[in-house]
Amino acid sequence: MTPPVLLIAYGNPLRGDDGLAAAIASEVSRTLPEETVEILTTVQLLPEHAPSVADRRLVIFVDARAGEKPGTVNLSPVSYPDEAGGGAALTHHFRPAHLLGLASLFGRVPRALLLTVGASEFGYGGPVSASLRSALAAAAGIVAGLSR
Amino acid sequence: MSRSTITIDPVTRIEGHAKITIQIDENGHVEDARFHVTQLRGFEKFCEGRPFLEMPSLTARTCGICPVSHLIAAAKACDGILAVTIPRPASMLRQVLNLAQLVQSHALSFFYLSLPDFLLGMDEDPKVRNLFGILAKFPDVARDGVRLRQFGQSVIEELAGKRIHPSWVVPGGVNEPLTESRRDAILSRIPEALAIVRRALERGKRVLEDHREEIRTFANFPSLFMGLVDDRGLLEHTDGKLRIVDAHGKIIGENLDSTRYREFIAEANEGDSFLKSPYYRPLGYPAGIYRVGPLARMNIVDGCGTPLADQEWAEFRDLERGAVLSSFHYHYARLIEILYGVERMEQLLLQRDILSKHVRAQANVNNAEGIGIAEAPRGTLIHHYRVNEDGLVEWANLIIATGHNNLAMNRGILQAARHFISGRTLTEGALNRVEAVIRAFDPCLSCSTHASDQMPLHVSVVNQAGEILDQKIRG
Amino acid sequence: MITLEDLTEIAAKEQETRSAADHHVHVCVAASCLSLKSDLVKESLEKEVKQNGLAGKVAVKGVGCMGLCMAGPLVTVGDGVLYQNVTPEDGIDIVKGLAEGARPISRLEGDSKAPFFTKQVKVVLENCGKIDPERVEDYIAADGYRALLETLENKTPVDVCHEIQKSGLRGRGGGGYPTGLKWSTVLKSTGARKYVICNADEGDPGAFMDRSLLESDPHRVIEGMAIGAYAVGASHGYLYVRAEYPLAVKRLKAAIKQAERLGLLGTNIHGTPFSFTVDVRLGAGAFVCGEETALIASIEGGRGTPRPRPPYPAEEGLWGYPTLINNVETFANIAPILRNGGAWFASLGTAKSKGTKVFALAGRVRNTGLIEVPMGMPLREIIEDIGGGVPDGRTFKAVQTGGPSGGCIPAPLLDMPVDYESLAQAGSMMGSGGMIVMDDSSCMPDVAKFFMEFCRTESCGKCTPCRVGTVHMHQILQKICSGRATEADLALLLDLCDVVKNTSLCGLGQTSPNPVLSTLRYFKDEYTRHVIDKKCGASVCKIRKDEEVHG
Amino acid sequence: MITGPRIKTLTIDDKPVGAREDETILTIARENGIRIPTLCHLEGLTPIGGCRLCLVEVKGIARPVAACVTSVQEGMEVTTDSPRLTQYRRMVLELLFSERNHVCSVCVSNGGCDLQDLAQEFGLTHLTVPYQYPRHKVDASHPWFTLDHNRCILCTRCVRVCDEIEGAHTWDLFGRGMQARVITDLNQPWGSSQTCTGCGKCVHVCPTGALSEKGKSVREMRKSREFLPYLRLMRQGRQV
Repeated sequence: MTPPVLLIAYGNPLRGDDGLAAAIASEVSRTLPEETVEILTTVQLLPEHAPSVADRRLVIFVDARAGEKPGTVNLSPVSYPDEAGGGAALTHHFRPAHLLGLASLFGRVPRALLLTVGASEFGYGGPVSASLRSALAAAAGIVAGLSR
Repeated sequence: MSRSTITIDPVTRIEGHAKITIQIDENGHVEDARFHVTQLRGFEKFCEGRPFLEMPSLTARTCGICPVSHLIAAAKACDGILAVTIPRPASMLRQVLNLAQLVQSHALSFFYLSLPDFLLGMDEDPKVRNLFGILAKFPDVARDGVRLRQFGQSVIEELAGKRIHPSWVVPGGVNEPLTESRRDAILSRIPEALAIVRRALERGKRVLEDHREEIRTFANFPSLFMGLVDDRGLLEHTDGKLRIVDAHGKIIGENLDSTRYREFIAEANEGDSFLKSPYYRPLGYPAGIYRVGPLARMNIVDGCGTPLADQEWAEFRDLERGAVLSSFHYHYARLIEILYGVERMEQLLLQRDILSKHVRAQANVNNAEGIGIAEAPRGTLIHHYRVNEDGLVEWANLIIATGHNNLAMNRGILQAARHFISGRTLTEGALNRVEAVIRAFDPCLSCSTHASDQMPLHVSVVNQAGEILDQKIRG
Repeated sequence: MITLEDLTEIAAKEQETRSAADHHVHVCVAASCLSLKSDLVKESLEKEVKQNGLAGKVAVKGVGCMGLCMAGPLVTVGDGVLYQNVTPEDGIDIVKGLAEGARPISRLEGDSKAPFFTKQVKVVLENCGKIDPERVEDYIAADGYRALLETLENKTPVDVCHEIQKSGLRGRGGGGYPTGLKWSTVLKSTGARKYVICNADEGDPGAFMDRSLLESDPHRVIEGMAIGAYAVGASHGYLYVRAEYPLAVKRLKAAIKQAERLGLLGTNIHGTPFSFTVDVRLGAGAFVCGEETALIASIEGGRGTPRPRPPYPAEEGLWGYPTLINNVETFANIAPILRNGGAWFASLGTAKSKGTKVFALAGRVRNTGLIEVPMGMPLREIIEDIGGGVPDGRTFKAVQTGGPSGGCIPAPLLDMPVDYESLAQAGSMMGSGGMIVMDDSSCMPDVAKFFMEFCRTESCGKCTPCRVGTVHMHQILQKICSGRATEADLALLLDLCDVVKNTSLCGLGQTSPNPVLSTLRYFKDEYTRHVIDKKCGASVCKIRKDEEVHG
Repeated sequence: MITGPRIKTLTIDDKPVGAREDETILTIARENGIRIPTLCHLEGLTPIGGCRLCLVEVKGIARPVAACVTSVQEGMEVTTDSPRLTQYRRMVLELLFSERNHVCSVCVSNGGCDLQDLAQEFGLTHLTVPYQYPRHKVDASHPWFTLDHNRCILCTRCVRVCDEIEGAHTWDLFGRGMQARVITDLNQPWGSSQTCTGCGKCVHVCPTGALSEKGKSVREMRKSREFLPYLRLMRQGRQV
C-alpha cells in the first residue's frame, strides 16, 4: 500500500541550512509511522519524481529558503502552473509546481503544500544553524499535524 | 560597423558551464566562433599518489551526470594494471550497467533538452520552449520522457545500488553477482521502455522533415569518426576495439590497440579553454578533426547487432552515401542507440551465465600502466594511469568525450553562426540555433571541467574597444 | 669510608688555603656569564695576577651564578665589591687596583647593596656565586654533605620523611605537591627495588632556574637525591637533564665522579648499609618529558609519552618499581632542611607555602636574572624592587608565571603575595619559576599565540585533544592576530579551551589553554579589538590595511 | 587466606555493580551492558587512554577520566553519559576528522570503519573546526598490505598488537604532535621491513582504512578481530 502522504524534503545537506529540509524529514520520520507518510529526501527535485507524486492524498514539499527571514515558517498551497509560469530550466530551477504539473501525466494530481523555513547560511559544510532549531521543531510539528 | 564579439555565456540546457564567443567583422559577417570551457579541472592531480584500486570511485566523482562511464573506463584501466581478463558474466553486467546509463542519459538529452526545440520551434519564446511547453502541448511525449529516464535509473539502481556513485564496478569485474529477482525486475520493465523508444523514434524521424535547414548547417562537414566496435564490427560501448572511419565511411583505422591510443590521438591545448583538443595524429592538426558519440558510432559500425536497432540503423545510413555528416543527426543516432540499448540489455540479461557467481578476477599489480576505453553516452572515454611497482598512481590522463568533439563543436558553431547570425541583429532564434549546435553534441561539461551551477545566459556584442554594443540577459 | 671528621678535615684544609690569600676574586662561570666570555675574564685575571706577582695573594675562583645575569660577566672582590659587564681587558685594571691596596674600579662597580641583592633570601642559592661548582672540596667547606652523613648516622628513613613533612616543603616543579607526603608514600610502597629521579628537564620558555643551579652547585642536588634515596629506600638514582644543558651535564658528571671518589656515593656510604649511585640521562629536547610518566618512559628507553595516572610513580614508576621523582629545586632544599631543621624552613614563607622560591626573572624589567625570595613576597616587590621596575618609561602590563601551563597576572593584582594558592586563584600557577614581565608594548593575544605555538609543537601526539586541539587553537589565535578572526572563531576558541583542558591525558595538554584563558580573563578587550575593530592596541600584530578598513 | 584481587562495589549510571579491584570502569560497564564509546581501546591490547572517547565522569573528580585505563574503586560513582561528555566526545571526533584526510567515499573501509560508525552515532555530519588537509603519502610497498597515513588516527592499535600479540614490534611511532605517524622498523618502507612477519594482525585491528589488504576496492575491506580474544584465551589456557 502506498502511504497517502508523501513528504519531499529537498536541499543539499552539505550546504549549511540547505540541510534543514532533511533534518525536518528525519524528525518527522521519528514521530510518524511508515504507513502514514512516505519520506523522500533529495538534493534537488527531478522530473523522475513525478510518478511518485501522483495519486497521493497530500504531498508536502519542505525547503529551506534564502531571502526569507531566518526562522520564519511559511506554508503555502502549490498548484500548477504557479505564478512564475511554466518555468524554464531543468534540474537546478525545478520547482514543486513543476513536479505537480508532471504528476498529471501519471495519475490524479494531489493536493500539495509547500513548507518553507527562512534560512541564511548556505556555505559549504557547517550544520544547520543552531538558531533554526526551534523553527525546525515547529516545522516538523506542522508537517506531522498535516500528515495525520 | 566595427568588428565585434558576441558572447553567449553560459550556454543553457547542456550539462555544465561554458560560453560561446562569436567574433563579427566590420561588415557584420561572422569571422570566428569559439566554444570555451572556462573552469579548471584538477582530477588528474587528485589521483596522484593514490592506490590504483581507488581510481573507479575517485574518478566517478568527476561527474554527477555520468559516473557510470567513468567507473567502467577506470575499472578497465585497472583491469589492465592487474593484467586480467575479467569473467564473462562480469563483462556482461558491466555492459548492462553502461547501457542503462546510456539510455537514461540519452533520454535526458532528447526528451528534456532537445525536444522542446523540435516540437515547439527554435524561434519560440524560451519561457515556453521547455519540458513544460511539451507538457502542455504533448503530454504523452512528456510522460514518455520521464518514464524512460526513470527506467534507465532503475536499472542502475538494481545493479549497483541506490547511491549516485556506485562502487559495484571494481577492478577485475564487479563485486557482487546479479540476483535472479533483480534480473527479473529489470526484464519486466523492458517492454514499456521498448514501446517508448519506438514511439520516440517515429516522432524523431518526423521531426527531421521540419529541420532541413538545421540539418544542412549544424556542424555539417566532413570529418573522421571514432568509437568502439566489437570483434564483428558491431556497436559496442563497453568492450571492443577502436575504429576510425573517414567522411566517406571508409575505415582508416581498424582494431586499434587501445593501449597505443597516443599513437593515433594527439592533444592540442588551446589558450582560451581548459578543454583539451584531441585530433587524429596521422592527419595532423586540425585536419585530423574527428567526432565521437552517437553519430560517430552509427557511422563506424557495420550494424548494431539487435534486430530493431539494425533496421533503424540501415535506414539511418541511407541518409547519405558515405558517413552521415550533419551533427543534427546526433539526435537521430541517439534514439537508435536507446533502442539498441534496451534491446541489448534484454539480450544480455537472458544469457544463461548472467547470474553466475564468477564475477571477479583477482590479481596483483602486473602492469605499470593501464588504459581503459569505454563509450560514454557522449562518446569515447579514455582513462590512462601509470602506477609505480606498489600500485600507487604516478600519473593519470583522462580524455573525455566532450574533449574529442571540441574541435568539431567549434567548427559547428562557426558554421551555424555564419548561417544564422548577421551582424546587426541578435535574435533569440539565431542565438538559440548556435546553442542548439552544442546541444546536438550533448557535451557534458561538468565531467570535462567539474562545473558548478548553471547561470543565466548572458549574450553580449562587444566591439574592439571593448564597449558593449548590445546585450541580452535571460534566465 | 667517609666520616663527618673527614668532611671537617677537608673543610679546614680548604679554609686554610683560602685564608692564605688577601683578596678573593670570584668570576661567574655559569652559562649566562660564560656566554659573555667570562672564561676569558677569568683567564685574564689569572694572567694579570701572575704577571703582577700576586700569586697566592690574590685568589681567582670561578663560581656559579650571582643572579644579576643582565649585567654579566660579573666579578666580585671580597664581600662588598661587585663588578658588572666586565671584559677581559678590565682584568688589568682590577688586578692593578688590588695591587694598589684594594682600590675599587669605580667605572665597573655595581651596587651590591641594591634591593636586588638585599631583598633576596637565599636558601637554595646560598652557595651560588660563592663556591667553585667544579670542586667538591669547596662544597664541603660550605657544609656540604654534612646533612647526608648526619642523616645516615642519626636518622631513620621515617625520621627524614617526618622532618621534610614538618618543613612544609612542596614540589618546586610546578604542581606543589607536599614533598614529605610523596616521600612517605614511596617509603611505604613495596617493591623489590626503588628509584630516585631528579627531574632536570626544565623546558618552560624563559626559565633557567634548574640550569643555573646545576651549573652553580651540582653537589647540593646530588646530596638531596642521596638523602631522598635513603628516606624512601632506593639505591639508584637518575638525573634526567635536557641535552641542551651541556655545561650542567658536564658539571654534574664531574660532581658524581668526585662524590664517588670520596665515598659520598657508592656502596655502604658512611659505613652504613645504605648504598646509592646516580646516573645522568639526557633528554632529547621534548617538553613533555618534564611530565613524570613521560620522563620515566624516556629513561626506560621508550618514546617519551605520558601515561594516565594513577598508578602514580610513587607506587609504579621506573620499570614498574616505586619511584621518587622530584625536581632540581626541591632536591636542592633538602640538605638545608636537614641541617637546620624542618621548623626553621617552615618559619620562612606563608602558612601554606613554606620556604623560598627561585625565579628566573625575564622580560621587560630592569634587572633580569636569577632570584630567590621568601614565599609570600608581594609580586610588586619582586618586580619593582628586586626587578627594578619596567625600563624605558613604559608601564607595567602583566607578568607571566608558570610558563606555557601558567597565566598572566595583570597590574591590578600586583600586590598579591606569591604563593601556590594565590597564583592559582589568579588563574596562573607557580610553575617551576619562570617569570616574564611584560609592559604596554606587549599584545596579549600575541602572547597567548606564542605559548600556544609552544604547546602545539611540544605536544607528544598521544591524546587527541592536545595533539589536534592545540593546532586549532593556535590557528585561531593566528587568525585573531592577523585580524581575520570572527566572533564565531572566538567562541570556537573557548570551546576548544574547555575540551583540551578537561579531556587531555596529561598536564601538558590540560594546562595548555591556560595562557589563553588567563589573557582572556584580564584582557578580553584586547581580543575584541582584534576581532571586531581589527586593531592591535600594542601595534604588535600585523593587520593588513584592507582588513582594517573593512573590519 | 585469599590473596587474589579484592572486590569493590561502585555505581555506574546509578546502577550498583561489583568488580575486581584490578578491573577498569570500561570492563565493568561493558559487563553490565552499559555502552561507552571507544576508539583506541581494543579488548586484548594494553589500554593507553589516548583517544579520549571513553571519558566518563566520576563523582568528586573534576576532570572526566578515561574509562579504559581507570581502575574501579570502592564507592566510586560513575556517569557514562551526560551532555558535557557528549559534547567532549563529539569534539574529539571532530578533531580526529579534521586532522587527516578521511574521505569515506573513496575508502576501502567505507561501511566498516569504527571512526565512521562513531560519526554516525554522534550525528557528526559537519565539522566546526577547519580541515587541516595534511599531505601524507601512501606506503604500498608491502606485498599484501597498504598503509595510508591519510586515514590514520594514531590509535596505535597496530603498534600494540604487533608488539604484544605478534611479538614483532615492527610498528612504532615517529615524530610528535600532529607530525606524529606510525612507522615500520626504523622508518623504512613497510615492504622492506626485516621484522614484519606479514601476519596481518595490524591490518585487522586498525579501526579505519589506514591499514588495508591489497586488492580490496572501495567499501570492500572488512576487519575481523576474532583472533584477538581467541589468542588471549589460548594463552591464558596455557598459563593455567
